[in-house]
Amino acid sequence: MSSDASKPRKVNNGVVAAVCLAFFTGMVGMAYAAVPLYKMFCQVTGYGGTTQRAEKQYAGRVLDRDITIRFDANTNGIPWQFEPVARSVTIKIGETTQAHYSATNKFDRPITGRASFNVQPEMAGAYFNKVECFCFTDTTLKPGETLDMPVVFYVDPDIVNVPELKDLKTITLSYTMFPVEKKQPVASSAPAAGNSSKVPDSEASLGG
Amino acid sequence: MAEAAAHDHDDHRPHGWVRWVYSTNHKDIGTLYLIFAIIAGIIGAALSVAIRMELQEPGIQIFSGLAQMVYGMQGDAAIDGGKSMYNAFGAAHGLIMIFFMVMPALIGGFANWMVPIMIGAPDMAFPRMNNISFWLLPPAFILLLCSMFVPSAPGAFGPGGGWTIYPPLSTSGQPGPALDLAILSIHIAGASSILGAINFITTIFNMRAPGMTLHKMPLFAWAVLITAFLLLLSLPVLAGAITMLLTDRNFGTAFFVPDQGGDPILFQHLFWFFGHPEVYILILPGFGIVSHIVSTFSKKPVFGYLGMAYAMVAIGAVGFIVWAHHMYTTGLSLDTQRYFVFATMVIAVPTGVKIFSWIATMWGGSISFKPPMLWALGFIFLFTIGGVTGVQLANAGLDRSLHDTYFVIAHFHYVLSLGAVFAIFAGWYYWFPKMTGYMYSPVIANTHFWVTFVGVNLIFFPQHFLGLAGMPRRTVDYPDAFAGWNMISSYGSYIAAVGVAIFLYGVFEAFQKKRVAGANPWGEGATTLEWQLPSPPPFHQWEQLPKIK
Amino acid sequence: MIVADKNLELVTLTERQRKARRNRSIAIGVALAALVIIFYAATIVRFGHHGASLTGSGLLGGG
Amino acid sequence: MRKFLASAEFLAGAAASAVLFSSAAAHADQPREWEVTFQAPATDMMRQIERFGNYTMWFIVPITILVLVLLLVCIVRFRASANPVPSRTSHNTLIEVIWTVGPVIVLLLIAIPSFQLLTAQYTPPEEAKLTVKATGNQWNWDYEYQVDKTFSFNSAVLQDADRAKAGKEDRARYPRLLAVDNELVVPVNTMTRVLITATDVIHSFAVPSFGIKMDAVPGRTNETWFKAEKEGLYYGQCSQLCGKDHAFMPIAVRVVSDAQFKTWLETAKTNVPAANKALMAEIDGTNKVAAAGN
Repeated sequence: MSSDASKPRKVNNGVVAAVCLAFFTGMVGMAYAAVPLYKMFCQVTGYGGTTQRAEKQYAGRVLDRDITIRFDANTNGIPWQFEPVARSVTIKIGETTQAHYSATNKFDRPITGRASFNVQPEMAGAYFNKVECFCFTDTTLKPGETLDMPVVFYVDPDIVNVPELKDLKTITLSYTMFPVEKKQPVASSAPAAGNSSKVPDSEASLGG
Repeated sequence: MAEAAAHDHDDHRPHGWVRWVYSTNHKDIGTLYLIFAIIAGIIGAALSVAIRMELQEPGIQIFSGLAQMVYGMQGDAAIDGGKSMYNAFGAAHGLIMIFFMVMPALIGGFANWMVPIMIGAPDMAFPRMNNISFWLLPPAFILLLCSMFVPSAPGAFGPGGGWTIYPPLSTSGQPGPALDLAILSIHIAGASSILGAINFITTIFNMRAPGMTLHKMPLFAWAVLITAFLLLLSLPVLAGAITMLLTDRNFGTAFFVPDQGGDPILFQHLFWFFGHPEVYILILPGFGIVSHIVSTFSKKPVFGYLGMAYAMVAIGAVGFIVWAHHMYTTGLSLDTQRYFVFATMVIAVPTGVKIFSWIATMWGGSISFKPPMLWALGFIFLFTIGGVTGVQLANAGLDRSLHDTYFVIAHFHYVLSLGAVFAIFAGWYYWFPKMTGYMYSPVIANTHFWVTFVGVNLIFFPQHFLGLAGMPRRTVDYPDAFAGWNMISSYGSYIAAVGVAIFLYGVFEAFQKKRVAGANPWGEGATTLEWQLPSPPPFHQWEQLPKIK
Repeated sequence: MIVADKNLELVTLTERQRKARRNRSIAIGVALAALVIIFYAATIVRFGHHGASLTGSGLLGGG
Repeated sequence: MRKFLASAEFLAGAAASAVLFSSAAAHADQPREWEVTFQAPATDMMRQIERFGNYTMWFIVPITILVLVLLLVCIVRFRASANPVPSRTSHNTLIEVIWTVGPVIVLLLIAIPSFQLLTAQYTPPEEAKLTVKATGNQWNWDYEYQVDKTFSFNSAVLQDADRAKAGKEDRARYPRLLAVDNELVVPVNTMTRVLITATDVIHSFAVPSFGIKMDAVPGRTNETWFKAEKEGLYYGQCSQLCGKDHAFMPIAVRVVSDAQFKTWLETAKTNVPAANKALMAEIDGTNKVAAAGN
């Protein structure tokens, strides 16, 4: 648009093509460079990986109101028996309480597990304070070994000031136990082409 | 046309393939985009017809055969391969229609062609970047098509997680390279759109002719300006999200991996932070086109011009704070859902302003029902239907029953397939004479309209019923009770496919007959600057800038 | 919306005006590109840390 | 005349819309042929959802008709042959204010009951008496009964080959792609809490006639609840794309009387298939529905 001599224009077109190519490779490269760059960033700034725990050990006040905490346990790809010792406990709001989960390694080799957790209803999560818990910490169990896993928590009395939660009777605390393995990138375990792995219970439904 | 004479000596206009491959001319690039969009649209439509053929009856009819044909699978493997292939077709249909059909047609095609002309600029601000924008698209498209032929899950080919590529189905659920290719394809298409957006914003801010203030700017240019901002703000977030997805898949990171402290729902938040503005990206340029057409064929200026412009600004702005209405069933807390219900409903207000302003533009006018006007009228009515079902879906309480059913499919096809695509055809028939210099046959254009109108309504209206009855979306087979409406819907898609054939014949016929269109075939109603130029416009226009009073 | 006059008045930009317009274009373009890069980086940095949830990052308030 | 077809199409649509959300009189616990409405509600929550759906129709159908009528008036009155000289009006502040404020009012009228409905969905009226956990797998469900002695079983789509053995040959009662081998059994009129999670990818637990749909996300437990009012067999399907067999992981809930549930539960703690067989024999016996194989 700017230069109107025809000679430089030829050169410009070559430049356009080159930039095109460079940009294309650059974008692909950028996508792959993002991880190391991010890791470097984290190392320099210490950003990420901060766990959140209750800073206070106690709520400071206890209300004369009961609330039931239900405990739920899931295992995901780990051969452990993992369950709450008691299914539920009824406590006063604000009271600090200990509950227990138990985990048994049913496999013939030591296995390391790690749990994620969440609270339902979602809105109650902000008022459910864990003083001590095994979430996001690695635990190794020898074959047949059973471990008692305590959770210490209290329900923040401020919960009764929330209109949506003031009548809440039950909070469910749920853990999911995952195996900790040396993480293999998903894509490197690519399946062989055309190699069908059949899942039972899915075929005869084709009636139609 | 004095302007034309000054430009007849197109000395340095390149010829042959060099003109197209190296092109830095906004009109040539616009043409390339339009051709690309037509090709991608045909492929995307073919995928959807295959999906409708499969769903015409309960059971698995064609996809096991397709898997046999394409992937050479046999027996049960072919049935399994067929089921996965269906999912891949669904994902590819969505991605192609959004990234390779609607966006290239509206933004790459029409906006490239018309925005510089309309604002009195000689070309885009960065003509070479414009070239790059276009030429990133074919490799992106080829990557996506290639992904259909490489493994994803065991015994499956093609990216089968829907266009939304939610993890973990797009990570641990599909370890093969298909998803990597699809993600790279979206990355490249996204880069192309970001470059385009930068170009349009700069062009509209900086290249307007003297006297062309923002408040005098044609509505299509307004629409493109807002669209470009939406692209600029939302695409980097998508790019970030799919980069994280890519590293989760290939480098052992765990952004979205639950067992290592990641959060799969986080991807949905990031995706829809892009995804919701994206649907306005698809429809806003259509709003602009329809405004021009309604005004032109009513021989009246646009009613409430400023309101129209700022309604689009409002739609674009609010569009950024409503994303989680796509996620009501993921386990969002009550107060979060309440907020998103409220914010989503707000969008109906500026949208209503636009619909009523179009009607008010027609009111008191002297309306001629040329093909572009027919498509624009179809757009207004069908978009209204899609809009009101959108208001229903905005309510989380009701969405509980409708989410991920065919009701949602019906809703978004009414706003996009019937809305955006009708706007594209409206724009096509409006500007085709300007772009080519030839007039198409109005009979063919009208036939195209009516066949498409009947076809798409037959496809999508019954899908409301299927959704209410509870039929989940993205299923290759369905309980027999859903058979009736599915059959109607499939027949509709064959009719719509005939419509595509009529469209292509109409284009062919226009080039064959070479009826000369003239500078302004639409008469006194057509007032924007493009109608001041001959048809087709000279290779370089506005080397002397028009002065706007 | 602007109504173009049937007899358009045409103006020619001086070389200086063209240069200024070009420079302004580049400035706007570079600024926009910087925005894009910032948004891209911010997305990954802000949401990319392990254990992140939107509540944790404050995006969805205290819910 | 050109718009004639369009209007015919619309009238058909409007007529259909009018019945879109209205409750069918027939008892329906599974999708029906040519159905144009929600499945008949089996919980109070679904009835509320349906009522709100109907309520929204009172706004959106008239609005759609209004737009259509205005378009038709423009087409007839202001076509070039009828009105050769166009007006030049391009502003009218009053009308612009009206069509901005009008929709705001309509939205408020929709928003108020909408918020009530949403709040009701997250405010169970009473404490749950039974808690079951649904865990989505590719491509079946695990149901865990969190009673005094926790037990669980798997529920997968019923294979055609297994119909006779399971005594589920009646395809009207046990439809293809909806029937499962082991149903989720719950007592009638009992507040039931459902915890929902998944082991591999995201699934979604949905039962249309109960008005519930909740995603099953690995590493996270979601919660919903229902209180079924009528005994019967209710069907839903996985509602989040989960891979190859997404279409083949139905959800079947058998709502039974308190007594039946107690009997079933006692046996099921140790032997789920036997409990199911006994339950089916009893139900099909009392209902006098012929169930081959029993």
